[in-house]
Amino acid sequence: MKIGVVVFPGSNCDHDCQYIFQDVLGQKVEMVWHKETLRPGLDAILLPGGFSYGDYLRTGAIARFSPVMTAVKAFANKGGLVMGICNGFQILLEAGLLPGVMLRNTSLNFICKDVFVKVENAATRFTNHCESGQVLKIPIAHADGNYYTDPVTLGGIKANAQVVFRYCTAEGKVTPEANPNGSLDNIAGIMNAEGNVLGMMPHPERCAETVLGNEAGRLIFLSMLETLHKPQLTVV
Amino acid sequence: MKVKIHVTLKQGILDPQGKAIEHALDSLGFKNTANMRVGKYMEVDVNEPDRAKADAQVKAMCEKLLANTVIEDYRYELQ
Amino acid sequence: MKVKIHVTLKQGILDPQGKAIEHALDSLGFKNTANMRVGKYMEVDVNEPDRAKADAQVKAMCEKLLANTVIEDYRYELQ
Amino acid sequence: MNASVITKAVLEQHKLSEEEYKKILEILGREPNWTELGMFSAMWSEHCSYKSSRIHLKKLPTTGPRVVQGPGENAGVVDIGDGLCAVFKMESHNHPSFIEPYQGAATGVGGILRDIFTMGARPIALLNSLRFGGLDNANTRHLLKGVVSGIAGYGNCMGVPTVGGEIVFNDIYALNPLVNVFCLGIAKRDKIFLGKAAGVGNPVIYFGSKTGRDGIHGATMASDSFDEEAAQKRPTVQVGDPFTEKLLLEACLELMSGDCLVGIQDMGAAGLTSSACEMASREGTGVELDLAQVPRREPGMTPYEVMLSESQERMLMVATAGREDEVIKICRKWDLDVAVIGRVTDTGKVVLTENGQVVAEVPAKALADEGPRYDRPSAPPAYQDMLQALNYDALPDVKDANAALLALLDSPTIASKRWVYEQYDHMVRTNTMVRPGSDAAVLRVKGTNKALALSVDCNARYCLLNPYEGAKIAIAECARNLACSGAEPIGVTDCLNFGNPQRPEVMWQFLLAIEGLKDACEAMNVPIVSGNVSFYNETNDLSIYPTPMIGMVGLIEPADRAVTQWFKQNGDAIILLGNTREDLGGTEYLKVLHHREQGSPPLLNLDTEKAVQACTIHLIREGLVQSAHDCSDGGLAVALAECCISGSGERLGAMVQLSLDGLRRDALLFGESQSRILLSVKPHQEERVLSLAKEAAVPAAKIGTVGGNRLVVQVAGDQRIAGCTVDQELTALHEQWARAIPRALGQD
Ligand SMILES: Nc1ncnc2c1ncn2[C@@H]1O[C@H](COP(=O)(O)OP(=O)(O)O)[C@@H](O)[C@H]1O
Ligand SMILES: [Mg+2]
Repeated sequence: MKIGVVVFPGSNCDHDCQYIFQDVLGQKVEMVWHKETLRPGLDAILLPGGFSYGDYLRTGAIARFSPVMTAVKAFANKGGLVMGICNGFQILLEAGLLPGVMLRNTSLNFICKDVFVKVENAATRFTNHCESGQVLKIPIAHADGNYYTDPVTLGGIKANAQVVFRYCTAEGKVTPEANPNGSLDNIAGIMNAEGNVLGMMPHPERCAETVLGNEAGRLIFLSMLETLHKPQLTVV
Repeated sequence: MKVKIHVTLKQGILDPQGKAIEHALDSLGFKNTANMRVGKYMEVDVNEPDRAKADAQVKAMCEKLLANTVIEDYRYELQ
Repeated sequence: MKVKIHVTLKQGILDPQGKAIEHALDSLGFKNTANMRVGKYMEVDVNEPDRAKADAQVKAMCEKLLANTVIEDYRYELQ
Repeated sequence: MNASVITKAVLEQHKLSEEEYKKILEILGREPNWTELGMFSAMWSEHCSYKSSRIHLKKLPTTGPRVVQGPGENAGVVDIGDGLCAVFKMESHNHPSFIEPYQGAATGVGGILRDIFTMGARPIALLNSLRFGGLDNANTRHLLKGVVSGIAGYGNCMGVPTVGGEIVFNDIYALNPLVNVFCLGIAKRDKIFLGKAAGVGNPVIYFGSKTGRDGIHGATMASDSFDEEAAQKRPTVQVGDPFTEKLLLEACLELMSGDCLVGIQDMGAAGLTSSACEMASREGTGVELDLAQVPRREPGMTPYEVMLSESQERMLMVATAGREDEVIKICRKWDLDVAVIGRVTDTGKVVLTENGQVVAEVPAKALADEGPRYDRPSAPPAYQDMLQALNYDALPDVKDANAALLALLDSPTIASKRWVYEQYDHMVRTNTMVRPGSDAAVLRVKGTNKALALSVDCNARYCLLNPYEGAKIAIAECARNLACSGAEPIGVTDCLNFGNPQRPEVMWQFLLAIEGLKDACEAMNVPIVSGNVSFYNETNDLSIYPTPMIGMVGLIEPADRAVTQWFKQNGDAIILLGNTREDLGGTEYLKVLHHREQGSPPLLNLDTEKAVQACTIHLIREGLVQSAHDCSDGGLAVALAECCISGSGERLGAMVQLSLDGLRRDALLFGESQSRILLSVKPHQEERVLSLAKEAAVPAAKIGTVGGNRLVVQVAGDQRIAGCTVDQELTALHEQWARAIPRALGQD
């Protein structure tokens, strides 16, 4: 399996994503510089977290014009697996590959901590290793994770089971107290209607190893690999 | 030519920053303020002698990059 | 009364945001833009019928909270 | 050249004494021009030349088998095996943070990051030490919020986790807060880069941001036409651009992965002047620079302004001649400004030209190394005896231990710092094994079986009361924090924050602190490999407490042996290593409950300290320890409470029995005797642990058991029944401790 990790100027979780797929899950990883295009042979594309273009103007607003994004869109439109984590999610929103926008956290502060998210849809290409309703502890680290969209779009993505993760309590209750950033409907992650593009604010790559004390994030990467149907999957 | 651009949140869209500032004003004793909305203000030089062309260009800049028209409105003045 | 407030960076102060946006505009093909500076624009209702008092209040709000006068200038209009 | 107007006033504005000016005349054999004067002024400033401290810093132990690079370069370098090195340093940004807390703190982080990646290391961790006034003061709240968001704004954007730090609140810092930032990076042992202008004829290349009129100090009249408008154009506040710095970091590391780079240095204090002079001076070469080639943000800048600008995110490098295009290509890839601005010469001089005219010509060594050195007079302050005289008999013993404990947990100095570190990305780069909130942060080193533990510490009140003991304790406490995670200390960096060195009492504090650092480092066998001195921390003639901040790095192997400070399991035995004495002088308890900052600080026996730490590390490596936490601010009772409530998971209570043994109750519960560590161990290993401690001649006793949802501390041998024991629900303790800072900020 070969995963492309896009490097925007200001990306800073690119190495973390590379490490997980390459060193932890034993896959091939290709780092893709944003001024280049995608080379053939990639099985999935990851847009990593960070501060592309310093998050200046709006998060993701400038990165979406990076040359590589044309190829990423084409890849997605052909049904390729695309995942955006944190800033990657914000870029997918600005690029129109996912619906909605990110507003500033209601506290206005950057927040870095473990949160709980509930797997609302376990029948996706990104969550097939999870149980429906399963509660995952995953860290967040962002200043703009306050998801917003208009009521019609919201109705659509809910009806279509596109809400993949919602912030919840440790017991799995979706409450306002469990919402760290003011996100609409406690949304932590959504996918597109076709189910091949996922954006999520929490960082699964930060919790996929025993040495870091939490392996919940591994479920998401294993789901992706499973989707890509390659029998030679080796987990080291 | 100098161009002044205002980008503001559309009505009805939550403005976390405005809300926080309003709250801060309140605790500073400015109790009589309401409906604080925070937007962006940009000034930029556009080197285009033809006014109509400049107008079209600035509009394009706003639509494409400077504003996210899902949640934001923009207006501008050429000088 | 509605008050409109502009907060801008003082002359000579680096504006990283403006720089990045200018660069982005450039790579989008808007090659003729320069000196992009980004500031804040706020609208707020101040419930104070006396204009002079309102003026003094808004000034105090800017000095105390809305502008960082070490690096920013502000101006406002009452309506 | 316009050199005839160097008056007394001009020298004063440039902070040069007449003596110093005479020396300049001698060196040059003529009058300096404006630009040259400005360059001398900057390089001979206290900040750059260490003129009041240099002769004393020499006493510090700086060598050891692991030391690859000691003081003198941008950062210290220590070998950690596996072909890797830890590169680290600490710096202050106190004054800028007081003027503009957000940008001051942000650019402080930017500066220390550059010091680290200049050496060829990828930064993997930041820590910070902060000092503010009391939170009842509105301006202090403003400063705290600004500084924390500035550190967050810069570090988060860079993708370097801020994994720890410390904060103390004391009114003495109200008008002179301290912002010290520490950074650690990892480099390959054979790929360390130094700031050297080697190879005559090699190009000198500028890259990074453009040069603006930021932070030009001293002489506002440097341009002959000084007026209001000119002053307006010169912002003294530098604005940080972390995005550009991130590009600079990646560009540097890419440049360094090849072989075209000869030497490199960031432009920090004194900007282009210091990087050019220092690079030439270190190598004994000269440089010739054409200022017209320097990328500029604004038109009309004078040579003086270009040379003294402190615009951020800039670097100077010397590359191999003929490889310029490669260098330029990499810089452009990362969207950075880049220009060849000169070349290396063999003249020993820094020669600046603009449009063919020489605008300055000075010997590099004279500027960089031959600045003035002072052995300033020192004398104890008149009030020192009064400070140390504490009449214990006049202090009533604690009446309500519960209330006293709650009051201490509510003190922002002791309270949870979650409000702060939640704003810092402390997990990016996925190395953080122990996050902020335990005694030391622990990071695994990828590709090895090792982990590094990091801590910053200084109890400045102890240093005020006894600068020698206080400095010793700073080293001991920092090492103790590392030991509690299972790490052996391998290197120290310091940031010595003091008042005005021209005051004998400040110099007295400084000299004693240096002695303390020296003795403690020698005893603990750990070298100081980098550091920084920040003098003139005084406002309205009031000096801060002497604050010799210590940053220490420790090594854990194997990585998975690292432990944290909170209790893990019901039924575990609680063991206290070390002895408790009547150490109430200078304690947080005295300050909070009795409003006194007085007495002698706790006595530290370095041999005992070493034994306790070595024992703890040994027990942890043997896998016998579930949790380890040292007793510091607030003493045993606070340490026990923290063991119960500081974890992020389920909170575990404890039942503890202590005996007075002739001590005061408050000394037993809240005294700050040194060299004490609280362990929790599995019940079946209790005996083994106690006997290993005995073998190591370390005092050890089981004092209680983990369990329940209360902290109960009973004091045997106390005649009084009620009020002298601690008995609290954990939720109450946690509420008090966890919400104290938000409460003080009005954000609860
Ligand atoms: N207190 C100290 N202890 C040990 N070394 C010090 C101390 N203060 C300064 N140094 C060393 O002196 C050199 C100059 O320090 P500094 O001027 O802070 O560096 P920079 O020029 O990068 O800001 C550095 O190598 C630093 O490590
Ligand atoms: Mg340096």
